[in-house]
Amino acid sequence: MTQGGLKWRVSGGSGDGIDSTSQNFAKALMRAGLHVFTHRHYPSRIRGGHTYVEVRAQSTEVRSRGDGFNFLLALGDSFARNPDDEAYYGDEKLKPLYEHFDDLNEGGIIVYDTGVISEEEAQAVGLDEHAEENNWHVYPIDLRSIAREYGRDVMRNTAGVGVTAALVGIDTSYFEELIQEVMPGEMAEANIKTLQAAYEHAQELDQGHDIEVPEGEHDGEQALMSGSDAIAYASLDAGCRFISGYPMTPWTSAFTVMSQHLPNFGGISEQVEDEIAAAALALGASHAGVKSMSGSSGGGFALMSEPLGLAEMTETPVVLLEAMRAGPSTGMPTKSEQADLEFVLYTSQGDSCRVVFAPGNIQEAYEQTRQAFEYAYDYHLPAIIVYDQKLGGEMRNVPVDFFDREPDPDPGAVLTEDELAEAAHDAAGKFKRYAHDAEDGVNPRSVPGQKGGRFLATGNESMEVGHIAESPENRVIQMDRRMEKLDVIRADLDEGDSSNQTYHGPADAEYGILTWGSQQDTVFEAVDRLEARGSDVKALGVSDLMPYPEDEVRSFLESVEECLVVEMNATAQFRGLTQKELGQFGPRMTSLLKYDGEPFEPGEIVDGFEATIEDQEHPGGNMKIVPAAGD
Amino acid sequence: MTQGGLKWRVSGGSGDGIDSTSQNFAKALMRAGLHVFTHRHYPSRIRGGHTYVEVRAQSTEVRSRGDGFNFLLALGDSFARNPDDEAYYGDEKLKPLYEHFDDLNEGGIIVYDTGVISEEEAQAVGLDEHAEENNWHVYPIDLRSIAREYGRDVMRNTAGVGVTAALVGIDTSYFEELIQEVMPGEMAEANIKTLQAAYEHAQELDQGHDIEVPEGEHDGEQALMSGSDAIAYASLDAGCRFISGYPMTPWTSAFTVMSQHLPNFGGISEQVEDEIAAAALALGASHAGVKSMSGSSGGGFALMSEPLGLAEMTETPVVLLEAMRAGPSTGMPTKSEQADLEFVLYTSQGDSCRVVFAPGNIQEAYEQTRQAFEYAYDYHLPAIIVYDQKLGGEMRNVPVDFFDREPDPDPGAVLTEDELAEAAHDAAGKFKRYAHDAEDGVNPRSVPGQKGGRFLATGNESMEVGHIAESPENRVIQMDRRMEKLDVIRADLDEGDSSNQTYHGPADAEYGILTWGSQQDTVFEAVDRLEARGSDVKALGVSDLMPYPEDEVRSFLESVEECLVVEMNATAQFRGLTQKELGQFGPRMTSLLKYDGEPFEPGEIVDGFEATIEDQEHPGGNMKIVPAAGD
Amino acid sequence: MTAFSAIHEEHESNQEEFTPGVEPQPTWCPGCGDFAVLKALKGAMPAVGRSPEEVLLVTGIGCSGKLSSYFESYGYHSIHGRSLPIARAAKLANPGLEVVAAGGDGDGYGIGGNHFMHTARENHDMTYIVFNNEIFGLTKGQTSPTSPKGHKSKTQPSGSAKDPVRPLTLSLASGASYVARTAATNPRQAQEILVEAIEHDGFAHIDFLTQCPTWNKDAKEYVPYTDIQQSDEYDFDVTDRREAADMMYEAETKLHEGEVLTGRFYQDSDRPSYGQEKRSTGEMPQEPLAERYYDEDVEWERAADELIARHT
Amino acid sequence: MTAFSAIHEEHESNQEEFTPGVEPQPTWCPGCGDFAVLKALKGAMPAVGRSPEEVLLVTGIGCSGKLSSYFESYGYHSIHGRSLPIARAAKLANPGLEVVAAGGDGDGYGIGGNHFMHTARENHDMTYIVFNNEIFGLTKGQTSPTSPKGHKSKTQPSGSAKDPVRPLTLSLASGASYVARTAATNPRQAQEILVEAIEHDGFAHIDFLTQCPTWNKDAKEYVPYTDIQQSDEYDFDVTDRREAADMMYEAETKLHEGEVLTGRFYQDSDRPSYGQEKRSTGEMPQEPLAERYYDEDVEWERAADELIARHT
Ligand SMILES: Cc1ncc(C[n+]2csc(CCOP(=O)(O)OP(=O)(O)O)c2C)c(N)n1
Ligand SMILES: Cc1ncc(C[n+]2csc(CCOP(=O)(O)OP(=O)(O)O)c2C)c(N)n1
Ligand code: SF4
Ligand code: SF4
Ligand SMILES: [Mg+2]
Ligand SMILES: [Mg+2]
Repeated sequence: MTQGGLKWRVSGGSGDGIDSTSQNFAKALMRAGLHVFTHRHYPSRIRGGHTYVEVRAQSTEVRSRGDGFNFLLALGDSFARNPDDEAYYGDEKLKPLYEHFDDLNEGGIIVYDTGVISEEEAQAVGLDEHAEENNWHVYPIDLRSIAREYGRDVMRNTAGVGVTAALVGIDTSYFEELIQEVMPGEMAEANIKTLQAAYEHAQELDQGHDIEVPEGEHDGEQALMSGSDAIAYASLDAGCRFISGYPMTPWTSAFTVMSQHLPNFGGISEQVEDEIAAAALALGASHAGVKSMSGSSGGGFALMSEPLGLAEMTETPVVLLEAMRAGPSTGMPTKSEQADLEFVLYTSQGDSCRVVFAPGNIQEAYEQTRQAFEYAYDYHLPAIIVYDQKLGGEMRNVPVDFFDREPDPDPGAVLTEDELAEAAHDAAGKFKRYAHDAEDGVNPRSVPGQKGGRFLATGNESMEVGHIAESPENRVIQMDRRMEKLDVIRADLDEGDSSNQTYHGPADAEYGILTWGSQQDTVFEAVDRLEARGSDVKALGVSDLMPYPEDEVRSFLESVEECLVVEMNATAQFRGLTQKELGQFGPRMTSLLKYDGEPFEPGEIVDGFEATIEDQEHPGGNMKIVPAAGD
Repeated sequence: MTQGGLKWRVSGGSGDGIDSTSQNFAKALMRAGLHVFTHRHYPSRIRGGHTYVEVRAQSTEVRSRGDGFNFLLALGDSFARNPDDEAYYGDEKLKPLYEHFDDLNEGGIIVYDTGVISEEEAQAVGLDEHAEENNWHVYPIDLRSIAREYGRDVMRNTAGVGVTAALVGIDTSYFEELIQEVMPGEMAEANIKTLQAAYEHAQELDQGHDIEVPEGEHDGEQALMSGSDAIAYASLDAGCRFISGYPMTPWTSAFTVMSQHLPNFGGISEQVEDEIAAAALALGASHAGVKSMSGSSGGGFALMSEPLGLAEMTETPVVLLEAMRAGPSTGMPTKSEQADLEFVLYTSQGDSCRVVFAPGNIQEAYEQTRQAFEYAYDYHLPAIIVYDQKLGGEMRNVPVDFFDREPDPDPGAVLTEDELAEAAHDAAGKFKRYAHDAEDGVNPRSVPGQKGGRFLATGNESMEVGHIAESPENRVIQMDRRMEKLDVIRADLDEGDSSNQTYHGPADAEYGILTWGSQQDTVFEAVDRLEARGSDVKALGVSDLMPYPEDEVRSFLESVEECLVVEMNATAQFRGLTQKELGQFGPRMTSLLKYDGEPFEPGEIVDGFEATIEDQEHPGGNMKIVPAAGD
Repeated sequence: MTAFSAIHEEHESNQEEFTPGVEPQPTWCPGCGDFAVLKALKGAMPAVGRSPEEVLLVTGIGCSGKLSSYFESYGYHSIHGRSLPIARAAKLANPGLEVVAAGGDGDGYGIGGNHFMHTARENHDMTYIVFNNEIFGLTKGQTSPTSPKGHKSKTQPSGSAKDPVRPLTLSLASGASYVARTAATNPRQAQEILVEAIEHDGFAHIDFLTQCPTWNKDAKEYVPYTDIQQSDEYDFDVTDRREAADMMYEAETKLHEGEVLTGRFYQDSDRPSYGQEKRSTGEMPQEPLAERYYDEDVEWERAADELIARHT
Repeated sequence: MTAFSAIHEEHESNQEEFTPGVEPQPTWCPGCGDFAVLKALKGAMPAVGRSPEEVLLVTGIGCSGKLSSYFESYGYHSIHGRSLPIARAAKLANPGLEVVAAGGDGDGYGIGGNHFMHTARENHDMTYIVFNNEIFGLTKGQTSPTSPKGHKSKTQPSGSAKDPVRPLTLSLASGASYVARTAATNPRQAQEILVEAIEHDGFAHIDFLTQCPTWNKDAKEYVPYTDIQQSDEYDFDVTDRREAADMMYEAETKLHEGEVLTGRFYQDSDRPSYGQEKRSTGEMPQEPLAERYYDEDVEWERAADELIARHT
């Protein structure tokens, strides 16, 4: 068994069923007791484009997709067209094979479907030379014929799974079980036959590789979850019953999950004319008493800037999701990036008064989404979950009992009619919704339709009952009151048992790696490897972006000699935020940046650390290093 | 003569002609050889609301409106209605008198129109006590009767000017001249008669005050300009011939000036359906070869976020104005604030690639607007002028020859058809508009309609001719190329003869004050006063916000022991930016903030400096102090 | 038991209740048509039997947007052009509320035009009042989408080169199920129309002609109006889409020629409102969603129970 | 002398010229209706005598927005819903350009609906092609503003509760001066209509029915079409606004009943385009503004000369 477990990649045309195949593959391995992690590549086209999914499986927790992969199931693109038009994009049909040569590990396995890609074609794109050079084990198999014999052509992906099972030693019973669960009888039967035939075929082969799936066992039942699922489920559990949105990759995933299930949860989903409306509807529903959310990605979120500010000023609670993708503008819409940090923190005129969390993995996505609703509704401000294509789309196994939580029907800081009767009103009976002397800056609110709760919510600066006001004295009191909420939230976050910031590695390490959001677990895997190689290093994954966890990050930076800051953007935004918030430590931080649309691999971080902190040369690849400030 | 020269405030209903009266007053004093500065208070209502304008005049350069004022001409609000409804807002009619008691200096003068405000009413709001306490000189005069006698009721403002002239010693000829220039014969005559009658009436009075207008002389002819005028004229001189916009206070001022004059300058102005369209039109016109601009304030600018990012990605040159007002959301729409700094720097998804200047005064507004066009068109990116209600609206005298400049018809980095014939194309003749190997990151562009220039501009990441591309290698090259432009611009700015950053005070001072944008000259006035009192202090007014003037600010901060950072927002955004950019000096900086809608007065900065750097107590007023980071 | 006892409570309300007791003085200019809208709305609410605390008035930004400051009820003074999406969501969240949205011609037909179109299409059960003064009032007199061609303003010094929007025609084309025009100069009709609009189950759009004496002195809304229902000259079936369309086109054209035609232009009482549609497909709960948070008997669904199984 | 010599140059262009020589393969799915739009546009441009370098094709975001990638000309692939404001300004800046804007039904009638309405109202001289496949294609099959009521999708699992937009009716109500509908299944008509639209002096709107076999298999656009100009059943005057309105309403209603009516619905050749209007009020120069920057003889006006005097 090679060190990294199985890193299986299935590639084909985007109409070739890659998605369901890989998902079932991952689920089967999960049921077999392994930890799994998937990574999906999205081409920015609908169909016929070349795509792939990776499934990494090992007996211990998987933190990232790892470096490269060690098993390629190349289905070839059976939807490819215009074979003559190779000038620009090369031969689409063969891409699922040759485009993967760069990342396949030494000693890796290739299975390709000779029913689509002939052996001659494979030679022509240099398979032999590459295989020899890298000590690959290549198995050309006519998957299509197997599929055709026992079922239909399209089942060649099932045949590929059968071959995989035989080559790396997976019990096919898990696949068979799953096939029976998801397909109607006849189709299931044909698929199972195909699977078995392919399995047997491959067993006969002369196998020279040393890649094998390890044994594993889970403590309890596992669920295969994506970040988008976790965010949506957390919203439902948080008592959210209204969502409004407009589709946009990658936010669409969470929106779709919500839309599909909200009616069954007694709630309402609205797909509307644009993102300005989407955000505005969420405010309207929230104002009327329903826990509400909206969200978007990039350009769609940009359109929410103005309503976001309205939420801050009117103190209308709302949770917004921002699913980042590579920018600026339309950028690379199906690629990962973390370049919307400053945008999300500061967009909309005036001083920001919002809560922003960037979860570091799927469990954190669930936890922090619930927190977002709590803070939004307890403190009457917008709370934003900023994540990315990577976290939203990747799937991991999570213990089922992690989700065994109480739902939260609490509407937050709201008064009942009885309480309203006792509350402060002006001389004419208007409720002092925005009273100056609020505890912790928050006045519990009334909801339209309640007796005794009349007030005016306005985007203008206002007096206690909501009337527009421009007096400097009132202004300062109201601004200070609103801003105080962030201090209180910071204190509350700092006081909790557990921090949203996640630590990894020895507390007394000499060096540090700082990161935020979705890169966290990859950094942690890198730290383990660095430690294994003798480096004295620890890491901190930051999730709280506003209010910023000043004390925690300061302590971390104070505790290390030097620190590498890892993030996926070109201008070192999180490092900048840290410098802004702390006003120092610039000279102690070096940035390792990546902005080519692909998340870091742990090996890249290892290289980056060695190249900078350990002062070796440039790590190569598409990374950029920004040296310490003030040096 | 008191130290500060004349600080004359005229107050009345916003239908009482305050605006033209004060503008003529300022112009007359300017013509008389004085330096003048106006400040206008804008109530957020159309008519009948109480408002005022201040005119400060002295023999040396005026840098700010100063502290308080020393002459009140209270016309009373002749448009005030609902005198019974005093519960909430008090008596509108009398506000032009009593609302000014707080800020009128010791020994000041009050003239009020007994034709509107009776002496009893004035007593009732406490005029006598206040006058006694503050040693004011009060002149109740029936301006309305004078006006009625020689002209019409509404000329009571002219009567007020006549009285002022008599009381502080201004030659009425300047007023008469102006009246003749701006009004038709008969009306001019009546006004002049009113003016003279009032003048004579006041000469008769028993005058006990010691406020007098000083003598002054200008080197050359002066123009009374506002920041909005300067920005608009700079745009015209920069060769801008297209503007698109949607009204919004205070951006409307510059938009209106452009709209009124563009047709006569051979250009086009478009008022469109919203700000998204406004920004998009400016991109369209610019793409088609015309130097173009748009702009807005607060919420309108928020709507431009998405097109702004499109300009960055497609490298479409454009100049945008952002005229700040107090936020968040609608906030206090007619009040000043500097809280959109981070918003303007970072709004729109992805890493920012824009130029942002915040001019420090009217001349800088002209200079930097011209620079904005140069950089936008030479480097193909959006350039933003961020200013505020204060700078846009205040008027100062500027030497006429300051404007004697060459216009700039240069369309920037553009190729002619002859040059295009020589330029790089792909195999099929498509122009490599986005070639990888551009010098300084910029490829001179072609313009639709040119032969040999076909290309695709796209908000997606793209290849050299513009086709959409997702390859990581191409991505990194294109991102690096675009971002390089900012480095080149920074170098260019640093190399110029003069810096956009403005220094004031002794280079070797022990303490520093750092500020940005419109507060600059007020800070400079404060520095002069502090020096006069023996403090060892200098100041730096920063205009370049992106790319940030790292070297200059670092040197400045290195050269002082401690530094006060003065800005008009609640979260110390510029200080944060400085900490972000420099990664240090947090412990050396203390913030003095104000966010009540009113700009700093120089005296407040003096107090703030003493309270913090010189460690005395809290300065009082609506200011907030944020201590140094890391302390 | 309801947590919102103001809703549908037996209550004799009257006009005074809708006047803020301690009020900011309206800052509208003397003679402004906006006063008439306020008055008509204050009159209409008691007529339909609603009390201040069951009304949610959502306004945009403009002189018109200040309506929510001078009308006593729950209010939401939002941002320019966005009153409709806020209002319609509040109605979905709590259908018991009487939801009224209001704003100017710039707010509603300019920057907010797309929401107008889509809210009408969806036929949300609410009332939408557009203060049509053919000008941007609050920002001091720029050309608006309803300003007539040739209209001069600071930003259009040579006169607008644009044909104005046809708000009634557009409303009908978009799908509004009640369309009327009234005028500030016609207070009785205004109040009657508001009553009908509020009672209408669906999207009711009122183009309310309001004069702006400060910035738009020449506007034709000053001239006397004709009530098309009263006049013998106009005979059409207000429930017939085609006849309504013709009547609208005529009224829009005549407005700029100096003839002000007001009244009901279209009414479709059969078309189900959006709420009804959504409840019928099961996409919306039968009970007001907002009540759920106050109802201790509700069993809150859990992702763990309903959804996790599909991931195992 | 012109700096833009491609414009109005004598030139025999042909379809191949509009096909990128080294092209990205269209990434549209097999059988997608978008191919038909591309083909029709490639056919129409030579027919109107335009060459690639005098055409500016501005597209939105969607499968449809990729049109500018596969059509050889100057192109601007902008952002979702904003092709119209970009395109119309380019036309104002250089009226010699042949400006075409294009995008999807979501792009044009959904998020971009307000620009559609206002660009039509202003009657900019340009062609606007909406790929109407009644679905959001690029984002993988959500309900669009033209999806029929009851249409099921991932975000509308119980079927859309909304009446679809009526694009033709809306176009007419807004002020478009040329309105047509064609279909991908009708290539000859499509090209003819595109030629007419391009030649029309004013805002020409084409609702182009395009099938999306990937996400909208059941859409009615698959059925055979009827050309209303060819059919004896439909007899109406395309220059008469009322008759056109009726014809549009019928076509929109029948579409979802399975009858596809295509052809010219409205044409007003007399209404001046926005450029003409603006030039006539002196708000726009007679010569193309873009030329100014390349003309050495232009005297550039200076603020110092024209404007400073009023400040002294
Ligand atoms: C996004 C945005 N753009 C512009 C403005 C500035 N603004 C406020 S009101 C208004 C237009 C007012 O006209 P209208 O909607 O007709 O209302 P009226 O004042 O005439 O009642 C504008 C442009 C704004 N508040 N927000
Ligand atoms: C502001 C914004 N919101 C959302 C998106 C995501 N998006 C891209 S295309 C599209 C809709 C596609 O539908 P349509 O316009 O009908 O075009 P089609 O793909 O069907 O041709 C959406 C929602 C975006 N790019 N920008
Ligand atoms: S400006 Fe016009 S619309 Fe606004 S309050 Fe005054 S009169 Fe009314
Ligand atoms: S998804 Fe539909 S519209 Fe998009 S390319 Fe495929 S078939 Fe065409
Ligand atoms: Mg208006
Ligand atoms: Mg579509």
